[in-house]
Amino acid sequence: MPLPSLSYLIDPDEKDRIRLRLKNISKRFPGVLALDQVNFDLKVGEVHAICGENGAGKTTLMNILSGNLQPDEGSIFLHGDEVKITDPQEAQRQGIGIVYQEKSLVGNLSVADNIFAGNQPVSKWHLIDRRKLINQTQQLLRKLGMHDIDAHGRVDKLSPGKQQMVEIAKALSRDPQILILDEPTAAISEQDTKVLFKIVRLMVSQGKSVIYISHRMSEIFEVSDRVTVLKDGKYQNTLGTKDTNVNEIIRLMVGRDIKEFDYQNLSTSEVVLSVSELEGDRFKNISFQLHRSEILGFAGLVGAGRSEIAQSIFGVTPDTGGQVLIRGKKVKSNEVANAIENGLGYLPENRKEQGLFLEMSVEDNISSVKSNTQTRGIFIERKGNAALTEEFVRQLNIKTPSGKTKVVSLSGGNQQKIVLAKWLAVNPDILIVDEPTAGIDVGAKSEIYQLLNQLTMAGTSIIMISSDLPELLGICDRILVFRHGRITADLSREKFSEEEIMHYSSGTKDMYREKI
Amino acid sequence: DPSKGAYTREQSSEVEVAKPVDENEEYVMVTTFVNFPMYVNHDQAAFLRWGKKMGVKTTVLGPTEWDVVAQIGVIEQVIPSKPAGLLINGTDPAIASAIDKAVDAGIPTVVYDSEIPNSKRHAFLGTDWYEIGQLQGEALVELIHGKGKIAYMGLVGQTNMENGFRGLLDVVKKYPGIEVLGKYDSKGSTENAAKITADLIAANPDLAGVCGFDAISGPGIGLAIKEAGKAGKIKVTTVDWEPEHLRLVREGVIDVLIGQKRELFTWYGAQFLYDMVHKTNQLSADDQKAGITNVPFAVNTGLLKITKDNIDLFDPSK
Amino acid sequence: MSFNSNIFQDRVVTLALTIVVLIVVSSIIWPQQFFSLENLSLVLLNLSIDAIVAVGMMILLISGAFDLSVGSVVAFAGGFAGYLMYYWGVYVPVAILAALAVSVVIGFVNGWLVAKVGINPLIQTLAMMGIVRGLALMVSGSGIQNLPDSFNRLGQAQFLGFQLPVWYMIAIVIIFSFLVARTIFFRRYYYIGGNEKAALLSGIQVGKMKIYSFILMSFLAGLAGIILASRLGAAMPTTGQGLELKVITAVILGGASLLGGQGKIVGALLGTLFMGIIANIMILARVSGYWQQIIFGIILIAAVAIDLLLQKRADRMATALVKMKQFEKFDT
Amino acid sequence: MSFNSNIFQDRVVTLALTIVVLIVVSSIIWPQQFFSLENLSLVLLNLSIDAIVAVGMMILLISGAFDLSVGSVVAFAGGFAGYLMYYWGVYVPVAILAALAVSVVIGFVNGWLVAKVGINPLIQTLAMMGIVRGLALMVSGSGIQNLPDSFNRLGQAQFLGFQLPVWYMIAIVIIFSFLVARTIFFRRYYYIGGNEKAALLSGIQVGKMKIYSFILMSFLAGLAGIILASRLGAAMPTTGQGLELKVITAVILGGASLLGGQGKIVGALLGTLFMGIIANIMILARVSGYWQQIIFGIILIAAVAIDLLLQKRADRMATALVKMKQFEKFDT
Ligand SMILES: Nc1ncnc2c1ncn2[C@@H]1O[C@H](COP(=O)(O)OP(=O)(O)OP(=O)(O)O)[C@@H](O)[C@H]1O
Ligand SMILES: Nc1ncnc2c1ncn2[C@@H]1O[C@H](COP(=O)(O)OP(=O)(O)OP(=O)(O)O)[C@@H](O)[C@H]1O
Ligand SMILES: [Mg+2]
Ligand SMILES: [Mg+2]
Repeated sequence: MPLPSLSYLIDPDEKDRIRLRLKNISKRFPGVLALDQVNFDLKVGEVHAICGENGAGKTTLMNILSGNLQPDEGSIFLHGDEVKITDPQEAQRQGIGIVYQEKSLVGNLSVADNIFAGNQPVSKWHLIDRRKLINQTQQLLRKLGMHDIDAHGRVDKLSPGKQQMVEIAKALSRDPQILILDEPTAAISEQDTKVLFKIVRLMVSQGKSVIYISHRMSEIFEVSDRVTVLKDGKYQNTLGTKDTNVNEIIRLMVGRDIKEFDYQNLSTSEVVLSVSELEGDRFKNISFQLHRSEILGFAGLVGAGRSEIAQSIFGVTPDTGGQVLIRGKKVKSNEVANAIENGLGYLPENRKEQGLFLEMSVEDNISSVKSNTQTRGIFIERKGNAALTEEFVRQLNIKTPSGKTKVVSLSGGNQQKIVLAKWLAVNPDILIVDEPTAGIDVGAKSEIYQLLNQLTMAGTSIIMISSDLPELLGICDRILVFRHGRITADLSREKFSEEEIMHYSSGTKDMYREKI
Repeated sequence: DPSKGAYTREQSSEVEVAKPVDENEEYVMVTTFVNFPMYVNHDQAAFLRWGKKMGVKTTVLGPTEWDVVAQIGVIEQVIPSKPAGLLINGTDPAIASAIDKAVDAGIPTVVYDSEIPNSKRHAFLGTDWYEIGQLQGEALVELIHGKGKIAYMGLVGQTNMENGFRGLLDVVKKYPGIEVLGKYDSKGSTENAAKITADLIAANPDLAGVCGFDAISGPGIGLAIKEAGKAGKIKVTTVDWEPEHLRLVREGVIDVLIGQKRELFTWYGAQFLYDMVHKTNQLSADDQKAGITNVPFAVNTGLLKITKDNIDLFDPSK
Repeated sequence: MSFNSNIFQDRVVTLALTIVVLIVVSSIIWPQQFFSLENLSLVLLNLSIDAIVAVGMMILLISGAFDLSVGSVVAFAGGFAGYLMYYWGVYVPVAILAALAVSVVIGFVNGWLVAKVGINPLIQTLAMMGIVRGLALMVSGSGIQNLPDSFNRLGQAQFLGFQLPVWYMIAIVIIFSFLVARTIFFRRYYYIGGNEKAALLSGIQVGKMKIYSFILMSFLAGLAGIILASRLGAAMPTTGQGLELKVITAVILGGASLLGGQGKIVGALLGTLFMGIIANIMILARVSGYWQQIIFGIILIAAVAIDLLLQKRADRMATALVKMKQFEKFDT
Repeated sequence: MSFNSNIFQDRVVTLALTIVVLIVVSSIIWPQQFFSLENLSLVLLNLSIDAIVAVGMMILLISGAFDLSVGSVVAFAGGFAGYLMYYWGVYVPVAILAALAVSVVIGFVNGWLVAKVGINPLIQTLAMMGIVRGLALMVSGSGIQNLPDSFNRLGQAQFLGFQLPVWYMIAIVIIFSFLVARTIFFRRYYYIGGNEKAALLSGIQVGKMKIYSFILMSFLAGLAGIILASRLGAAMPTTGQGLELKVITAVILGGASLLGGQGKIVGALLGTLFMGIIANIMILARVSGYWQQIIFGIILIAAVAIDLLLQKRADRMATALVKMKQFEKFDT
């Protein structure tokens, strides 16, 4: 695979040529008109961002471009010629590469096999050349700054963040002319985001084009040249990034201004959760306390072990040492049901694998924890569940045709809202949320912060694991920083800043060690 | 009672008028494992031939697997269509209640192959499986001169086979020189029978004889013995005389076949039904009221024994 | 509001429709024979055993598992009850309870080894199929006849024109339809089958629930075996052979998936009913011999293909409807 | 670097180990009977048909599907070739090719209906099982004897102490082990079985690939049927009954999963070998009657349970090792 080299830069005239044009694209699903006469064009050598609320139709548009869906109406032009993108293979042939919003990896295959799925380098007898395969994989991973990913390793042994990087490597392995990134940073850390942007700029400098979808406004303003906004499947406008600002875009997306979240410290001195000397396969010496009504942040780089610690507290993985006390009471390890009974809740980071029942309805999903753990009766409370669903659909602004709709047909952000709702519904005493806002739009995000704040007002304590540092800074009372399975800092609100946290998470500072 | 005989003779002139042949008159055979080649080529072939000769309708029904419960279901579902007569393969004593339903519905019902002792069936034609076992046992004892290791296989748990197994063991246990290695389940599969035999040979290089009780195990036993190069050294007796069995006898792999006269089961079974329907031999003013069946109550069609010496008479193919 | 008019997406509906079409056509072809209470009662009687087992299998398949040992359990439970009554003279209800208890133990062993030790359900239940078949042969030899009359009446007596097993089947289908649709306990199997990991993280005790489902399966198979023995008035060690595949097929026809998370109890009944009606039609049509297997296979494929077509058509109609509605919206 | 020393996580390794243990123990208990070339050759001969079919089933299971019609195809292919040779006097190679061609057509129909129409593989292949069994009975009636000598030699001749079917099996296992490990084409089945959606998104033509796998399956089953017929010197319509379940079990024992995405070709061989050896041992141990099924089942469960235990132990060791390494890292 030819690696792009810096020596080749496109000449400025090329830059205004239209590479791709979508004209009047419409797409319907049972119950929704996902795209309604959408227009879009992509120039040579530009990064074109697409914004819109959850369910606005961004992913659907990309699925049409990558051959997964056929539009009901409208046409696609590549370099001025109308094309039909009949299937993903055709998209690949046309030089369109995509990093999907949803995981598209095969868990039990190796990283190398995934990156070169069906496209492995071969020797002269057309046999797979394992050595070349591994070499090329390592090369690619190095370019992505992922030195620590083992090309032989199984993908399902990687944390979601690393899996996302593998997805990006996979899309790049085919050297696409048009690269589509559908919320690539929802699960990865700041540092990986920087690497990704470096690659995006490199590609653009070589005359390739990138479509970039994200709910993080800062990223859009950092990397894109133009922004197109969708709302309820309808095209709103396309603006030059330099000529606009965050508020204008949000107004186009949501139709109103978003009210800022204002922080309140509600934390009390009562200890509700006390973890001491917790030890597991990939972490050691974990001790901390959580107070009533506190929002405690877990910061750290991908693979720092935060999710695993949370799961260990929740009783998913057997801990190999240490103890967890909830309100002074020791909880049985390795028993989720017991943890929930003790008032614990855990919102997992990987919604499709650990959070959702995709083929079940919105209602069944939202009521799943509540009806299985809190309901004392024998029978399903249909009315109660319907009311509960209605309440959360309204509160979190979940876009769904009805409460009976299968979750699989909802947009990524709306699915995430459902995982959140399922835990909010039980109103746990201690709630651990792992990347709770992954893929959620700006409007809904501030709603969620508001909700979490309301919970703490009612006495709930929250542990928030997030790779979105500004988010942690905005909402937490206190932040623990993790690195390689250890706590490296315990920072109160007065002491934390983006810089401090970066130091502690990258290992240039450590509160608990003398020498670094 | 001699007067009964006289009565019959008197009535004999009226026989033809009793019930004329109606081409819609239907005789239904219900078996299980309906496509099993031995059933198709003997039982069903003879039955269909009989139907053609008599100018009546003949139908063969039954599940395609060995499934006695399904056979019962078919019998029950055929009853409402009121066939002229039912010819039922006596696969298991448990079909008795279904047979009784047919009899209670007034349908002449004949059982063939194995007796269903507790049923109200009008007549039975078939063989005694215990005797099949005995005959195999006697043949084998003679072949191995009353000593050596033997094994036997068939469909374990099936009533007729279990009777056969008993017959064999009752003969063999009189010879202290014979060691019975065990009973094996062929599972109705040639390959399985071959595998068991191959394993038996490997485990017991001095294996003296093998008996097979289902039609399918014969070819399997034969295959394994041939492949082990032990043809003639290990004595084999099996039931049935399908082309494959006959060939193996010719090749000297199988020594003795104990055959049933299956054609007779169904030909005469059908004829019994016909004679009941048409009152061919009336024994009283009203046989049904008198509780009499005007056909033989039970017929043993007897067995046949095929060896290398008489094979040419049974296998015209060469 | 919800978009519920797309009922054709429900396998239960399309299958029920297919069955209705079959019944109407058959009633026209064989007006007397097919559409009589007697025939109906016989068809139902002959599928009652399968349907009772299918109810348990449906629940297992909803949870994403299956059980190949059911046929053997049918044979064993009947044989064991028969053995107790015939050889030991045990009182009928006691013999029945004992046979059910042993069935439950078999289910527990299956469930425990699958859920706690992690043995593949196919291998576990296949091995159990052999073990229990062996036990069935052990207790009932070549079959036990002459069971007590009071026992036989349980399967042979009539009530409102139907033999009792039909009523048992109806009762079990209704009870479990209700329980599965309405209780939290049974609802959990949908969660487990839908996403086992997520179910665990939602506080469902997946291991225990799996054990319960295998126990229920064996219990129902044992019950079916006892009913069958009393219907036949005999315990037969060869019964139930191949039942597992027949029942799994019926249940999948009725809307379950080997992947789990899908299905309704009434689908289990409809699946067996469909297969039972086809068998009945083949008897009425006097289809025999080789053609029986060939035609049965073709009908099965055709029925499923038509079903899929209906679903696709319905899908398209639904989309078209949305389109209309949306345009209405624009016009106002 | 990767942590590859944890070979116990590979079912192929643990199964091979279990087989070695079985062989060693049996050789000690029955020194003369068990460990002879003659015995080995017979054991292999008797599992050759199963193993050839298992290779195809392994590929299907890797892709997440399976095929119940294989037993019928075995019977039909032999019967059809026999029919052509015996009744029409067709030249041997032509008859063989014709039978293989028809097998391929059967596979295509299965694959097409599963992949393109969307019929559930269980229902489709079960229906096909019946259809093809009917066809097999049709062409070969009560079996076709006296096949040409040149045909029979193909299955009966010896080479280096083994009958030819053993060599065919070895060749097929080696060829497909190699192809599946090294070609892009076969590698795709791992993607499809691992995550069908992801495979589709990666540009793999899942539908076509599925059709090919069913075709290959039927081709291998047809080949097995022809080999069996020539070994028997006769085409018998009842061969291959129950083969499907036996083969699927062997393949799952050998490391495949009904969920797909897992397995190696050599696992198919080891699975059949394992089942073959257990059957052999039971005969050596003079296990008879119903005890055979009971003990076979218990051994099967025990073997898998031990295997799982081995894996867990290995897992724990591996984690401990990783941990040591990690903490070393911290300490520096
Ligand atoms: N396969 C499908 N079936 C039915 N409806 C669908 C399907 N895919 C998407 N939709 C609907 O189409 C609309 C647009 O979804 P899409 O995934 O494109 O949103 P999005 O803009 O990517 O949102 P997000 O930011 O949450 O990812 C949503 O209302 C969604 O429910
Ligand atoms: N080597 C591994 N083997 C198996 N699972 C792993 C491995 N590394 C990580 N995981 C899994 O990935 C998930 C997240 O990993 P971890 O806790 O290490 O990361 P994190 O700090 O939460 O970072 P992030 O989720 O942002 O990537 C956990 O569920 C963990 O079990
Ligand atoms: Mg999206
Ligand atoms: Mg994490």
